[in-house]
Amino acid sequence: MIPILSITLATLFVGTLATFAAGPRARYVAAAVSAIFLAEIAGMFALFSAPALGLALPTQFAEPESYPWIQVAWLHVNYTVGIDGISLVLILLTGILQAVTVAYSWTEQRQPAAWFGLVLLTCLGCFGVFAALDVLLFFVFWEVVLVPMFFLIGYWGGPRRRYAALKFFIYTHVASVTMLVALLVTAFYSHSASLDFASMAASAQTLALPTQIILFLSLFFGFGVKFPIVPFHTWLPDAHVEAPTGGSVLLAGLLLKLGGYGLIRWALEILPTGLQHVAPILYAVAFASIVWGAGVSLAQRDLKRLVAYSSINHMGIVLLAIALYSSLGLLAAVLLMFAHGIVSALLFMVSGSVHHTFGSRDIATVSGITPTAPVLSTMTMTGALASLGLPALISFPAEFTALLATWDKIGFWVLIPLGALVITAAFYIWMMQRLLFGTPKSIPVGAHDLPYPEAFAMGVLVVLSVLYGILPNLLIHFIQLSPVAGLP
Amino acid sequence: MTALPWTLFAPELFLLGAALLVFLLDSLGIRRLELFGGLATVGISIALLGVLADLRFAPLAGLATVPAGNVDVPWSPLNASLVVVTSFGLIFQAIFLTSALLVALASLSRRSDEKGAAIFFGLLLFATLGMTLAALAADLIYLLLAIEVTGISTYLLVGYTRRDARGLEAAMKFYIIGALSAALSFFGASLLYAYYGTTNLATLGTGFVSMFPSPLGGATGIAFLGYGFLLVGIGFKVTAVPFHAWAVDVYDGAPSDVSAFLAGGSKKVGLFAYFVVFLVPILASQTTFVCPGGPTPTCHYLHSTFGIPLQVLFGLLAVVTMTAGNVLALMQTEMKRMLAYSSISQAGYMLIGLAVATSPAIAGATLQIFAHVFMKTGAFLVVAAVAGFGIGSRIEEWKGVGLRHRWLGASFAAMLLSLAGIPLTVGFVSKFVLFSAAVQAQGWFVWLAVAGLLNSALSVFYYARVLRVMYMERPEVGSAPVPAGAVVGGSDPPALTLGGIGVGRATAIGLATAAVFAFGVYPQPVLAGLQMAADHLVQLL
Amino acid sequence: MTDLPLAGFVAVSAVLLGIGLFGILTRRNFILLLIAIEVAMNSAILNFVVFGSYWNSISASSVEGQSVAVVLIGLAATEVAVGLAIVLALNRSRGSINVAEATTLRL
Amino acid sequence: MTGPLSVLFGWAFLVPLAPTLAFVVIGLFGRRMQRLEWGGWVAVGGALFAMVLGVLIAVGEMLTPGSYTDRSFQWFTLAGSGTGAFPNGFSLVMGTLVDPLSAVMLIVVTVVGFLVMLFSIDYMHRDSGLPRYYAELSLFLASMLGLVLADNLLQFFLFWELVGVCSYFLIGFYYQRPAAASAAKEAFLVTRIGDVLFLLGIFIYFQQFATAGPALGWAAAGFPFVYHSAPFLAGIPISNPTLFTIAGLLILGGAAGKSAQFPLDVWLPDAMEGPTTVSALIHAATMVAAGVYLLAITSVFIGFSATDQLAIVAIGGFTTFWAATMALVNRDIKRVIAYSTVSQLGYMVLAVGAGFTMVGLYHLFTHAFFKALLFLAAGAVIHAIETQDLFKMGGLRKTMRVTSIGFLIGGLSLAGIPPLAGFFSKDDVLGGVYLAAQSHPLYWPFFALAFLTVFMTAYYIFRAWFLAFSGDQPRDSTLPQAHEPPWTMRLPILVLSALAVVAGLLAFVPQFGGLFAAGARFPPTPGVPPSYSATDLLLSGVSVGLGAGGILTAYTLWGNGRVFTLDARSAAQPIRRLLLERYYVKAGVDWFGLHAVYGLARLADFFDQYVIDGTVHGFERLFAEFSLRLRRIQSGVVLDYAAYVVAGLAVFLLFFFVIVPAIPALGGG
Amino acid sequence: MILELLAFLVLAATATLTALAALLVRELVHTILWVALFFVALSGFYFLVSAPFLGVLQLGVYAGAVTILLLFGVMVTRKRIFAREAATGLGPAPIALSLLVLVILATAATTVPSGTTQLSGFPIAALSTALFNVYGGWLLLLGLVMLPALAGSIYLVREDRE
Repeated sequence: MIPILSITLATLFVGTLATFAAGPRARYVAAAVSAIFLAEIAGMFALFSAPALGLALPTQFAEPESYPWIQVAWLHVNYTVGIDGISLVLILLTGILQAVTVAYSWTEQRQPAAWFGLVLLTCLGCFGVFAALDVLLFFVFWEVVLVPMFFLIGYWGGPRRRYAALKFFIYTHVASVTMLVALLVTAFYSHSASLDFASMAASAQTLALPTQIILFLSLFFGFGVKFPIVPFHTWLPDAHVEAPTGGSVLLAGLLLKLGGYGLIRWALEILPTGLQHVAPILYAVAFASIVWGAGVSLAQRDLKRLVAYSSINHMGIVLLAIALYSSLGLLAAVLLMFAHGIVSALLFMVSGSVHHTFGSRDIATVSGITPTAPVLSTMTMTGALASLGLPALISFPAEFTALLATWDKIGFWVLIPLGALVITAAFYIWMMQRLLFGTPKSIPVGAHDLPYPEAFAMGVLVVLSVLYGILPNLLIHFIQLSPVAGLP
Repeated sequence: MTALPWTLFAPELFLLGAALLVFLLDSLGIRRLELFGGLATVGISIALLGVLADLRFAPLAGLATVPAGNVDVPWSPLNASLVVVTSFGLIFQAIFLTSALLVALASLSRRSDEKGAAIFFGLLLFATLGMTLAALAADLIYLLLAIEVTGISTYLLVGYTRRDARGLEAAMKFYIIGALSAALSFFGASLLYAYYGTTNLATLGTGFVSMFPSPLGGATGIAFLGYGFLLVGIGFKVTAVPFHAWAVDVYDGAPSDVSAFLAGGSKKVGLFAYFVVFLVPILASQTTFVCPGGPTPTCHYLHSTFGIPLQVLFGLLAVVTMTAGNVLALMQTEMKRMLAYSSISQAGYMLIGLAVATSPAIAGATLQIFAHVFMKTGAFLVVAAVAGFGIGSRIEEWKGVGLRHRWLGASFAAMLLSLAGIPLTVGFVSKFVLFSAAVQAQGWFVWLAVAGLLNSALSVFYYARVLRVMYMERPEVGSAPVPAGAVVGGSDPPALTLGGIGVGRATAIGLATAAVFAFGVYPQPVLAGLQMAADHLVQLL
Repeated sequence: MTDLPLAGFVAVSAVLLGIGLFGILTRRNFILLLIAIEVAMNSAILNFVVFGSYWNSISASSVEGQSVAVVLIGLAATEVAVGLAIVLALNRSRGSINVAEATTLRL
Repeated sequence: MTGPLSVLFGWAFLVPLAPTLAFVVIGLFGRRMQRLEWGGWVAVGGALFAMVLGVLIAVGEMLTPGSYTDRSFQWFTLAGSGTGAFPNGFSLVMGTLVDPLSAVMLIVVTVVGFLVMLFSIDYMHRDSGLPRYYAELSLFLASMLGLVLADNLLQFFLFWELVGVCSYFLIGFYYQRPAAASAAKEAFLVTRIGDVLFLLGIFIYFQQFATAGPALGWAAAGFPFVYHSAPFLAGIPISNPTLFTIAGLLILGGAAGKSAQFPLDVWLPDAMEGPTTVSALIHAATMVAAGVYLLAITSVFIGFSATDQLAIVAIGGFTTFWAATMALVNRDIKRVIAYSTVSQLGYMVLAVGAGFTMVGLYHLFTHAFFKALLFLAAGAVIHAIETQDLFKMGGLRKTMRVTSIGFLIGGLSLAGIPPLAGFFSKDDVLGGVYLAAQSHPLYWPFFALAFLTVFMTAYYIFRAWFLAFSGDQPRDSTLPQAHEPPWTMRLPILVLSALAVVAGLLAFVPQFGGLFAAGARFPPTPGVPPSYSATDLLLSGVSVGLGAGGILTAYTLWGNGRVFTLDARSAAQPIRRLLLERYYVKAGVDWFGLHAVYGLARLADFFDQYVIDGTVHGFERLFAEFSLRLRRIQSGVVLDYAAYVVAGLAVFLLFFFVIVPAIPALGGG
Repeated sequence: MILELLAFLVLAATATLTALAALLVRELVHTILWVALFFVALSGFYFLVSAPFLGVLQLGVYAGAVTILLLFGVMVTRKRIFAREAATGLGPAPIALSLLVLVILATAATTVPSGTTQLSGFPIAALSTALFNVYGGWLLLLGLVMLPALAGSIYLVREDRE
């Protein structure tokens, strides 16, 4: 048995340190680390696909690696890592986004070593979150993500970066803390043998129903802020708008997924009864997020802010899909998270490129950029269309499945997310009309189309969104190697 | 009454020897900072090694075999033994000595022309000695006196700069509140003595089988009063709110190295005192003792009624302390005062251990204390180091410090993140264990964990704000003098050189930073030791 | 051998402590503060002595209370000495021993 | 069943694949090809291949009547967990299905597609961004063919969306014109509303069939039910008829969006901002007909519900009339034709709703040719004189003879003059509705509206013809000299003219007519054209008379260069204004979009920033204020500090002496 | 019996009043006199409860040494008592607080049995044996308190040469 997860973690860790130390050549190190990471992910897929390993078990984790970490009489914490289909897909997303972020910011001039190091550290944290199967380990990685992102926003960000970085840090930290309390209560009240996932999941079923409900709601708040759910979402637009492009990409592409993943792994799987009893609350919150995210997006003039609010909308659908507690819903949720990771990353890159090519992201004043920057324009259109759920692009299978699952479970309530789809289309289409089309206005002298690194990064994402849009089975096959298959 | 082997006191003797040697050399007219500092460092190091050796080679699980008296007649009010060596106490000794060692190391880098080097290191050694002795206490008076040794030494230590009005003001405040607290403590001790007829810690507060009728009969009020006074008197040392107010001014006014010692070291002795004084009544209320053959005039069991009220009180004290500390720190503009408030709130977290009073919670609180040594001592040492570059204590003066001096900045960032409880630092692990223990105890203690965690989230605000200033803002032109030899040019602010810090200080800061990370990643050995000590303590009491 | 009302002594020490606290809270002259602290300290010593005698009358071997008193008298004296040293230093540095005026360190 | 050409059925996927390849090639190498003007020819080549293969397949289908052939592969599958709604999981497939319906559509789409592509070569040669044009047009063609050949509703929806987005891009081809960009947006969003309804309809069907799946012996639930399940339908117990009704209405919503039926018709006239070729292909012949096609393929379910049928009849009938009225007064040649398209689509919907699915499709078939012809002819005019305003034209008959004849044939066909194509199909529609109304009295008003529209149709199209082509010379003398278009443009006009003449008659060819007679697939609603009974002949006569009357009226008012102006004080003036303003629907939609929706969004944004985030800030300020106030206790006066200590002491003592005794839990009480 | 009680009452009154007077009189030198008297009164208590050694110690250390120390402090600082004393920012709160503590203490004192109790002293030899034997640790610590206090105080009050 190859401890591939630990190896990956180690290479990422060493790679991050090396990047920090590499000085001006950091980008090459970062690129190498990304390449190795992708190779290791390929290895994971290979191991996962190998039938000899008998890994097609629905609720078990492939190759859990476990070593004692903190062991005292009353507290058993292990270093336990393992992945199932859900984690695997999200790890793939991590690898992809790490690589494209490095590529996109290839020409970063300000403190490049720190920049690439922090980017890698963020991805390391995300990988850890997706791989960890122990409460403490999970929480450690969960918080580790926060710090580099704080610095990424705060140092490289926009004019209000300091405010946004602080807000992001504190807001999400408060949520994390709530989540940690809930997990600890779950573990200790159910007399779990250790803080390992398996042990927690087994023992949590013994808790009294009211306890389960309260705990689930606490966990939901904890993970929900990361989602983010309305009304705990206002950290997101500020963080996104002020973050540098690479930061936004990771923030939207990966950090929001942490919330979804956490909710699935550490709330849904541990307290399924709790979930089922509070599902209406979750639906309500999800509907609110969906409608609110779409509606507020419509009013935005700042491209980045628009994309940020649209994330709230999309993650609302993810939440809805998770809350359905059905096999189809969970599948849709994971697929949608992956899709949103790719598409929002693309759109944030677009915002970034629009910003530094045209000096502004205000879609009401920058207008008609297509003749100046046709490639950028194409990327924008692909991103927007993918995001509004156009078939043959990556979001469609996901959104379709999510809505189907919603219909299947709660009937005509599906009209709410369906109606929001129209609004989603409206704000993207309107954005395209104002930004890309129309008479060119306030186009600065010397504005040019995408430079190669940016075009490459976006191109990769476009190709991926087409590829997975046409062949979603590439993901679905793996996602089903998880608890997805075990739900009704 | 049993005589203890002198070898057990070897660490203390080394400290005393070093202190006396310092004063002796001083009076002989030899005034070399390196010499005094070296003596102090060596003395503390040897003491620390001795303590560690005791911990390692003496039976960790059951050290208290030495004072046989304690074991033979546990309920005797006339037990005369003053000293007991427990693994819990030894751990605290190690904690105190570590803080002292870091401060001594850092102080080696003080300007060598500075006056009063002898008095500084001498008093430092005495203060440390007092703390280590306190950690041996089996007797309330002994404990309070040992604390007084530390107290008197630190009052003078704060004011040792002598010409510095701020330092003297701090010393004055420290002294007045300290003397008041001492008076209250001793008054409380006198009431407990009145009630129990003994000052032995293992007996005080227990539902004891008295061979003699207490003059106060069932009037537990007097004993309650005694505990109330002791809570206040020791609370001063702990910097529990509302007995904290002096601390901020003193940490601010004192030289940073002294603040480091006060925050990192000397307040812990108060916590130790809290543990050994109050755990007895709390734990006693959880156990049932029945006189053989039922209550008789010569054997009547007074069930301890102090336990739950004390736990509630400690819980409230913990919540008030951590919240007030954090809220007060939110808008602070002075670095040292901010650290002082943070220190207060950290004390609040530690108090949770007392409120919960299970052996996991005690271990957790001790781990928090252990962590705090590195974080807070380290942080103040960095403040002192940065002051060496002419950058003062106002937070806004710290603009860009993190970028100008990467290593100092990284260390300080590590300390702050650790204080804020961000993972991979020892501060996180300690909070995790502590709050886990509170949750594990179930009941209303869970709310203590919730309060603690919410507070630690609140605290992120002011720690992150400092990080923001350090890393995300450029120094204003002219606000920070550029030291000679700094690299000026480009868009980056001038870098500060490592040489300006001094080897001793750099080593101390480096050690603290390394500890913050090392114990943050792998706390197992320490935690296991602490847990064993806590288990043992609980059994002992 | 004397028979005396224990409650009376307790009351006296309580009153003394009260006076001490009153002094500490209201006096601004450092020397008066020292005196007030001494008054408070002595109330504790009084308790120790009185109850030392009481417990001694119960068990002839109990000398604890008075031993404590001895030590505390020494301690209190030392504290006064240190306090006076600080008074003198403060007087020299600030030209005033009014503790309420020393408010450089605040907020 | 196998026929001479049925071996091709398995290769039907090549039909959409050819334009797809053209799209990829142009998309990747378009910029390099632009200089060599290859792009257009690649697209034409792709379309030609698609046409040849498509027509061959259609012919093959004619030769093996009633057959259907399905080739599919699994798109993605979900393993079942043994419980829940899909115990055996389900699989989603993609595939091609050749049957009479798709054969008809194949002919329409590939033929018109190819001709329009060819027409574009010269029509568009002055424009920039041609690679984009051909790429998008090829992609459109591919998607449309994918839709036509779809073997399940999911795939249908997938391509349905894709044609929508191609339409969006093509309408907005002149994206620098704000009107074009705006029209594109409008088209996308209005159809999107329909799409969303459609999607929900699909869900309902899917769920219902998944539930019934085991009864049908399906191992896994799936989407391939549209055709496959039809034979089984009789065996399915309709467990929830209301749900089926709702689903039918939702499908109608989707169709109404795509086929621009009232009230989702507002986008189609505005879509004329796109190039005329696009209007001809997408907004006349193919994509807008997809809604009708959708109704046709789902009519098998819709037929279960009389409510649905009535709704469809009502929508179709009313739209027919509604759109025609607006065409009466318009000055823009393309918009007149566009309104006519909406109106004619209404006829088709009407027919499908009345139960005559194949009649609707028949009208779709003929309409595609004569409407494309009208558009291309209009395009040739616009190309020549660079205006779309009818009132500036005139006398073009002399300079553009082929064009004028083409337009005339198209117009006659549209007006329903025998023996042109339009006559037969429209007649069948009217006859069918008449027949259906016998048993459904509620259909009568809509029949009446549709009948009345025949007159209006003839009037407005000939008003356009007379304005453009009759007279001596253009009314606006500044216009460039008109000329006959080059062969690439003439050829499609000629071919389409021929088709507009013969398409109706083709139905009398047995093999071809068999396509439309293959209604055996739809047991509840036989789609056979009505027989020509006496009533029918009377109906036909009246209808032709109405058409002729319309033409005559038009000649009287507009013939020979005459211009009819309405008296400014005439009572009809407000009506004219109402029609010109499109019943103020457009203004209403714009108001709704800008003020209601956007206004709400702005309000929500305000709320988001100042109330939700304001609360967050409030907390921040609260803490800050609290901190600043609390900080005052740190007065610097040591006596205060001592007072705190004593106060703390007092509190503790009070706790021990007052609170503890009072509370039993603390040991008191 | 009565005599002892009477002595107790007199001493109690003296101790209380002198303590108050010491804190309240305006002239610092007078304060020192009242303090001395206070210490004497306390030592009287110690004699009364049969702790003569402590009485003597009290006289020596407090009435003697500490008083002189205080006097010295007063002379060095040469400051009169400030015109208005009780005027910290907290107003009358301190007085109320100390009264409150006093009341609570007095309440607690009432729970002590009000009858007379036998209080007995013991030979000084026993005390010294205990002090240097059993409680040697305390004395040791006292020494450790005094040592840094001595060194530090001397350092603090010493003038800088230059």
